[in-house]
Amino acid sequence: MTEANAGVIDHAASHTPPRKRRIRWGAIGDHAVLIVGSLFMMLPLLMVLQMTTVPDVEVIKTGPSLTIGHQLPENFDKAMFQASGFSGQNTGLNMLKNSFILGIGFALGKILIGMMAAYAIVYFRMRFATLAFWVIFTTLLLPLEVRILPSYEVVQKLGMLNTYQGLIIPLIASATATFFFRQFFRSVPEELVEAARIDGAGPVKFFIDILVPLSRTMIAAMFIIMFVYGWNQYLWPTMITTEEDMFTLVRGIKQITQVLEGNRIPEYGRANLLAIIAIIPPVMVVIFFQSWFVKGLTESDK
Amino acid sequence: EVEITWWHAMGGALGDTVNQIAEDFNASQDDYKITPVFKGTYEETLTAGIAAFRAGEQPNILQVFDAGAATVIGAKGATVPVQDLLQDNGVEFNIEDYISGVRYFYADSDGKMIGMPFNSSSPIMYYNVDALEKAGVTPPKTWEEFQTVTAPALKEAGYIGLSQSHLPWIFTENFHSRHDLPFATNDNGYEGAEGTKILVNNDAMKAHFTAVKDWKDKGFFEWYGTGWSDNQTPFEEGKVAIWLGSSGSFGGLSKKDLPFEFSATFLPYWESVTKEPKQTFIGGAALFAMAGKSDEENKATAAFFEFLTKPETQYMWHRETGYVPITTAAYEMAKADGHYDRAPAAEVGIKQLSLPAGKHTKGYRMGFYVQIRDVMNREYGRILTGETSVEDAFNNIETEANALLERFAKTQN
Amino acid sequence: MAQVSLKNIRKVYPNGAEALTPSSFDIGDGEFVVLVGPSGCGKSTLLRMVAGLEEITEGELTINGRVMNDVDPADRDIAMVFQNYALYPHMSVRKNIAYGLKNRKTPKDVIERKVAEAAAMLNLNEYLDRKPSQLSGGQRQRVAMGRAIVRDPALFLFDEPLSNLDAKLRNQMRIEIKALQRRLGVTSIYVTHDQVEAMTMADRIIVMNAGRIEQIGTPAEIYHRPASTFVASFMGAPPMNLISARLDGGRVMINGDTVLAAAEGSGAVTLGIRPEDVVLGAEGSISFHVDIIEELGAHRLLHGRLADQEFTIHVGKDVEAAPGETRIALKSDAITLFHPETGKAL
Amino acid sequence: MAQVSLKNIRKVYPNGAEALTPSSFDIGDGEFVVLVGPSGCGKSTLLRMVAGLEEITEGELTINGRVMNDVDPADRDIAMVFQNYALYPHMSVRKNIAYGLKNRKTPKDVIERKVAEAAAMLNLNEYLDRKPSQLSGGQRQRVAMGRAIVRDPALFLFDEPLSNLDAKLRNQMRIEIKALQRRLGVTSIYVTHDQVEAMTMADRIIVMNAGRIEQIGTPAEIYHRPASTFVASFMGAPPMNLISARLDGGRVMINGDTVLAAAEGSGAVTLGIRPEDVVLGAEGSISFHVDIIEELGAHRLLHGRLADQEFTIHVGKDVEAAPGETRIALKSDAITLFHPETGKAL
Amino acid sequence: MKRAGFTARWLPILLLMPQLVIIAVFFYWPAAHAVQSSFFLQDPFGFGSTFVGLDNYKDLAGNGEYLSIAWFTVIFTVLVTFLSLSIALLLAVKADNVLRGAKTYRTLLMWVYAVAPPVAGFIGLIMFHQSWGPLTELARSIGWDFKLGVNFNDTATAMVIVSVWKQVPVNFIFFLSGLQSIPKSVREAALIDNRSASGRFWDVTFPLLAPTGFFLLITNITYSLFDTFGVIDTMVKGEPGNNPMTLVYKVYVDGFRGNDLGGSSAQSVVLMVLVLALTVFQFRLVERRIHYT
Ligand SMILES: Nc1ncnc2c1ncn2[C@@H]1O[C@H](COP(=O)(O)OP(=O)(O)OP(=O)(O)O)[C@@H](O)[C@H]1O
Ligand SMILES: Nc1ncnc2c1ncn2[C@@H]1O[C@H](COP(=O)(O)OP(=O)(O)OP(=O)(O)O)[C@@H](O)[C@H]1O
Ligand SMILES: O=P(O)(O)OC[C@H](O)CO
Ligand SMILES: [Mg+2]
Ligand SMILES: [Mg+2]
Repeated sequence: MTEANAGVIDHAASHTPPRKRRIRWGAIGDHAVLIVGSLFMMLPLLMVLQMTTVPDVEVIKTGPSLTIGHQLPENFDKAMFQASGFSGQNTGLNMLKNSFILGIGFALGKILIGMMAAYAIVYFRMRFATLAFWVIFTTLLLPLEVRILPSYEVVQKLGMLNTYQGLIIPLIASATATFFFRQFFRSVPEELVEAARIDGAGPVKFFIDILVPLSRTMIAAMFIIMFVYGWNQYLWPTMITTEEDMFTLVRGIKQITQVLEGNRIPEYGRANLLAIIAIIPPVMVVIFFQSWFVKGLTESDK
Repeated sequence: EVEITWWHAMGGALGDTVNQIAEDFNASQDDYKITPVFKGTYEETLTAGIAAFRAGEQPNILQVFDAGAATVIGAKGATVPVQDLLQDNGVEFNIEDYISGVRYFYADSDGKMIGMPFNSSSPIMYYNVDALEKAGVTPPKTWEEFQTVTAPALKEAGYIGLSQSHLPWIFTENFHSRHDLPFATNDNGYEGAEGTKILVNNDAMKAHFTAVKDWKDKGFFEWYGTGWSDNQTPFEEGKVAIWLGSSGSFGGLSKKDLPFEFSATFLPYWESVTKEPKQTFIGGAALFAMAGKSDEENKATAAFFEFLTKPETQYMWHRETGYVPITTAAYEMAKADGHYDRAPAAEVGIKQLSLPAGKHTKGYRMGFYVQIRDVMNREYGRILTGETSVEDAFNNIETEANALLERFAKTQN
Repeated sequence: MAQVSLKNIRKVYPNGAEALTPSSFDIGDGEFVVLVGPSGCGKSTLLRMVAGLEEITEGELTINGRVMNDVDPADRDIAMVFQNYALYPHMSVRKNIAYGLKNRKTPKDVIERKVAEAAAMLNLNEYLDRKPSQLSGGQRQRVAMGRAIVRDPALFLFDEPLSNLDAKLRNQMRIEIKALQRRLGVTSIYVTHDQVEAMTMADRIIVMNAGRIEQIGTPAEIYHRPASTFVASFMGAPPMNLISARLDGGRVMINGDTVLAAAEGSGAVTLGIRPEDVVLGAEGSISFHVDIIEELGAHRLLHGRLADQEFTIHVGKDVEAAPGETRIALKSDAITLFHPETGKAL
Repeated sequence: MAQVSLKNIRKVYPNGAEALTPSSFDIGDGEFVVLVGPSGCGKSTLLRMVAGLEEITEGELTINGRVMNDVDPADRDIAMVFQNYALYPHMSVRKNIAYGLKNRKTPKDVIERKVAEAAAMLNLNEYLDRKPSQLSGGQRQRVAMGRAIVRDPALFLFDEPLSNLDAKLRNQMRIEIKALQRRLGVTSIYVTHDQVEAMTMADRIIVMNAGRIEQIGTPAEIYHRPASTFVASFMGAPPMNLISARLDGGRVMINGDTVLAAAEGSGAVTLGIRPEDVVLGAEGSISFHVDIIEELGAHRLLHGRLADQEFTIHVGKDVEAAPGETRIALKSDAITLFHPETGKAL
Repeated sequence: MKRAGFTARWLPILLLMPQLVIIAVFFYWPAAHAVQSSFFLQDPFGFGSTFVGLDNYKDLAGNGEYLSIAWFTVIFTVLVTFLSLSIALLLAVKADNVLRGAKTYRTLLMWVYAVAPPVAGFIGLIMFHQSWGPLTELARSIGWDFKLGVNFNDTATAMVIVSVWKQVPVNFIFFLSGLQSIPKSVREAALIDNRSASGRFWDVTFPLLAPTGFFLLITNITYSLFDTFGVIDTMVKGEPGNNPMTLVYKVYVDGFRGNDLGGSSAQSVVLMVLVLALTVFQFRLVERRIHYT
């Protein structure tokens, strides 16, 4: 470890007329670690990006290289506008749309339902509070994967195969958002609800006027986490959508990478580009909301 | 217009051809419309079909591969036997129209055809003509020849002699048929799931894998992983001189513009095991008409099957992909068209399937066979990486496979 | 305006803790009552029961003669100022102040007028569009006040509204709140544990201790005639000196020196005297040892020992004093005697 | 023990804000220096530079003659008490106190002994195994003190250590800290914005304002001879009254009334007088209107207006007073005159 | 529960309804179904089934392969959790130190958060490609003949690296927020008390990150157990063979690929019980955890 305040001192040093300029090895070390870390994270993505610019034939021979080719527009066209299936409906564009519907629908649904439940648990005196608590929070860490077959049958029985509801709602059936909101609500000062009650606000008014606006950063953080989670779903959409116009990007990519196993020149360019396209919207969400995100997380821990 | 769907596992160039067939069918008449959907690997397609069937959302046609035959045929009521389907809808059906190798693999124990053979393949030996020339050898007919003549020469010439793409299919199932060895009790499982035991733990198999491991150690053979293309790629790259793959890969290989000339011939056999090598099992998959559909739709399915078995369709499919033509008529058409004069290797698959049949070459029928293949793959991987001995591996395969067969038998009540 | 009356009000929390033993008192119209007492003595509990935020276990609460036990807080016509203000952090000052009115469906123009009046009164005009986070502590405090006064409630409740402020601001706000309450004439209950606030603001003070009411009285009564040693030591900074003495034959003696000539009874007794009621001078009858002198500008505190017990004297800044032995006298009319065990005034 | 010397120390923050203009002063061995000034005037900045937590932009800091500008905080032999205690929340009280010693490789038994001593001195014995979160504010404060004193440092630094406490505890801690420093004789720098603390604890007070040092002096000097109206109004509660006056022919006049007879110069002038230096009585030469009377037990404050300017008078509790017109006199030897524009004492 | 909670009777029930209904329908119902199936052997198509009691569980307990997959899962989980937490912590500490460029680093380090596990696996296949994968070449350059899909350990290594790569950003973000919420003055106090930077880190910063760390520990364990599914599925290219796999992947392999519903249901139930224990553990600790303020 280097000095915890190296950055502070380093920063101030730039304004000091050099008395004895001390080389801040600590700060240099910090930057070195961060640069290596950033490379570790970013290089693979950059390589994938590079591979979308060169012809597939070249990729299968050499893999990623330093050449930047001219294949990008063509690959983009293929990825976005050409369907890989017979129906002609699973174009990148259409999959992008489905991914957005899944990501946003899931995030919003989860936030809404989670907030309501957490509100009931934290702010009401209830007879079956403990029971409700455990019924809900037992589901906290259990992902869909371990009960996916019976879930599929339930969705089918409800006639929700190949529908957005069928895609989204079963994924909502866990308590992560509820858990986060519960933690957050518990940290909201007690006096606010009291002040609001004296100000004549009932439970609904308090929720809408006070609690929801107060949870803004938390909602933003949740939105990011849930959007990314929903967007990145793979197994469930693969099961539940059998019609090509319902495919999401991640599921579509899997289908294209599977083709790599097939009998012709693997479509690396298209697959890689779709992979990049699949990354961009969630990254945008993360970067756009990042300050709120970090704030939401920090504050929720108070 | 009646719409029907068809779930298949044909990716890449194969998928394009499937789509072509569908388009042709849709264009050929106005009463029916078929939509093919690519569902992933053979295993995934089968699972998707089963799950959908349980949900009542099954497609009209499901492509099921050889290893899934027991599952789908065992579930009476899941499918409409194609023979019935065709006959009920007034399509003429004569099993003798089909080439001998494909007739009974997807039939029940009475010989009624349940699944419609569609993409029938056979494991064949592809070779790099340039490499063999360079090494001054001809394609080996027997494994003895391979290990004493071909491989050392190829190694000398800077090649790895051999790779293959599906250990259970090529080095196990077809090993049994080629050498006419019993693969399972109960007539290779055809007589019913109850009491069927796998017979893979035999001396010929063990000797074979002992040899393969030995080849690998000597640099005559290489194994690049369980994935199909893992082992195909080095052949395409010219590193490996001989590759055992599916006749269905022929189309893809031809389209790839490889930097060397390639050809194909029969799968080698051990002279020490048999002097009279037999035909191989058909590989690939068949199309099943799923039950629970309206008569109208079944009619459409029958019409499609009829279209599919037309010599023209079969020949086109055969030409584009390398899968064998399933009817004699189509085979004749290909011959007449001079297809084999242009590409002699394209005929290898069908010729191999037309070799003399033996007592045990009709096919095999084992439940939970996908898992049994997984067990084989796992144990073979361990043999080849030196993690286990051939003896232990086969003991394991036998035990686990038999346990699975027993479990499967219990599901069939 | 309201009269508030508590009859044998008792509070037991669900966990069984008795936060308030049955207590009764009445508050007159427009009166400013201050609840004081150490931390945990039940002040907030009592206040919150009046507000309706806490269930009343036993007893009867009436406001203007109407029994309120089961009435919703929103319907009690009260306004409350919280210790940490409890401003709505996401609303502007204007919205914070208006929120209670809005919920009562007050017409828009009335709300606007009232908010403007309150803002003018509290000097908040320039801040109306800021968020609470952009205000200093004193300004937040004033917003909290504003929120309460726009409502024209019958009753103001304050729960330690100044305890988060620094000393200077606290002094200033104290004066402002009191002036405001005078002006509006609203009955008020004010909780604090700061005796200066209690002394300066209250019409009457209620001193609480461990869930009981120790004394109710005007600030002067509480200060000069504490009902118990608890009250004596709790009120005043520095607090009243409490010294063990003996009552013997009508005289109160400390260490053999007579400090008071006319008193009844006999035996051990606790003598209480405020630091400012001690006279320093050679003619004093008692000897006192000065340890530390605290210079407070306007006056000084001499901390030391009298008959081996801690003792503090308050002297003017002109009085000469130095550490060491000296003599003092106690103003006899300022002496209070307490029972040595129960601590009750005799 | 240490002598601390600052020579033209200046601080510019990276964002360009000059938090401290070049300032110099020396602190003697064992001296207790208090830094006071309003929020944001640079007190913490100065202290943190001495501690080594903030880089010194210009100038030289020496401790016992050794230049310290680039020495690591841990090597300066200082101990610091932070405003918010900065206790290690995950360590027990014992570990908190011992942590600094442990890192200096003090033998185990010595650590134990020192912790025990400090705990005894600070009345923390029963709490040694608690976590800070289980302590009340005053107890936490004492732990922070304990952490500092066990170290036997050459220099104590205190950054508003009492500002989070309530008034009562603050009074008590004030006395304890001062007594402790006396006992240990450690040189100390103490930051506060509370003038009572400054007055009672300091050997010398440094009054700062907006990054500058306004005055350095003993509490009495600062209180009685403020160098500027800023100091005059900042120190003392209530602060010195500041009234516009005229200086004319050797007389200082307010509204035509002569308040001081002997002064040089002429023209507008600001007159400063402390509330306790005003005498109330019919014989007074100036008329004064009392608005509010604050009853503080030991004394009273009369707030009102003199020549239409705010004015406060401090009177004993026995002095009769009522709102309304009255007359006052200013003690002439207690009057300070300031330049009406620069605010500097004349 | 808040001290002054509302007392309305129907509203809370109404508020809870959507969550409860969804959970009941899409969680408890399927979960109960899984439990039930685990006592049967069922024909894949649903035509026949035999009640076999606890046989499915007994088969698991006696199955050496299953146990070694369980063992691998443990090792995999420990490695992924440990590595992704420690790398993220290191980066967060460094990012918290530097002032210049902090935001750039933060942004760069966040990107991969948005990568879906199967896509991460796909990128892993590229990086570890047998003939030209950059990481394969790197390994070869140090004399390690890396063989993805052939050598069990190499494949496991690649899976761990990809899973860690995918998970570091989330941990990084949480750790950074955790660090930023440690009071500055506490760190400064340590600066005066301890001259060793590493000493300060381990004595003060690290323990204060414990609540964040604990939360992340649980999240990472569940990530390693379940969310790496996509990574593994992609990296084994649909062929389990002799490749490493985790328990949840085994559920998939047996239930999906192999259509052994009874057996895979029993495995699901085992996993559910495991995770349930983890949930209870989390609540007991989180609820009891010291609030450091
Ligand atoms: N919700 C509760 N459940 C159980 N006991 C409680 C509850 N709230 C308060 N108490 C207890 O009731 C007693 C009185 O608490 P109360 O809050 O009224 O004290 P207070 O006089 O306002 O103190 P402070 O000056 O610290 O605010 C205390 O002993 C407290 O621990
Ligand atoms: N890190 C910083 N960067 C820029 N400006 C700063 C920084 N820290 C403090 N300042 C500014 O320097 C000035 C002096 O701040 P300092 O903290 O020393 O005030 P202070 O006298 O301690 O005030 P307080 O009584 O409120 O603690 C203020 O104007 C403040 O805004
Ligand atoms: O690649 P295919 O289609 O020839 O099939 C090979 C095997 O039969 C699959 O089980
Ligand atoms: Mg209270
Ligand atoms: Mg400060």
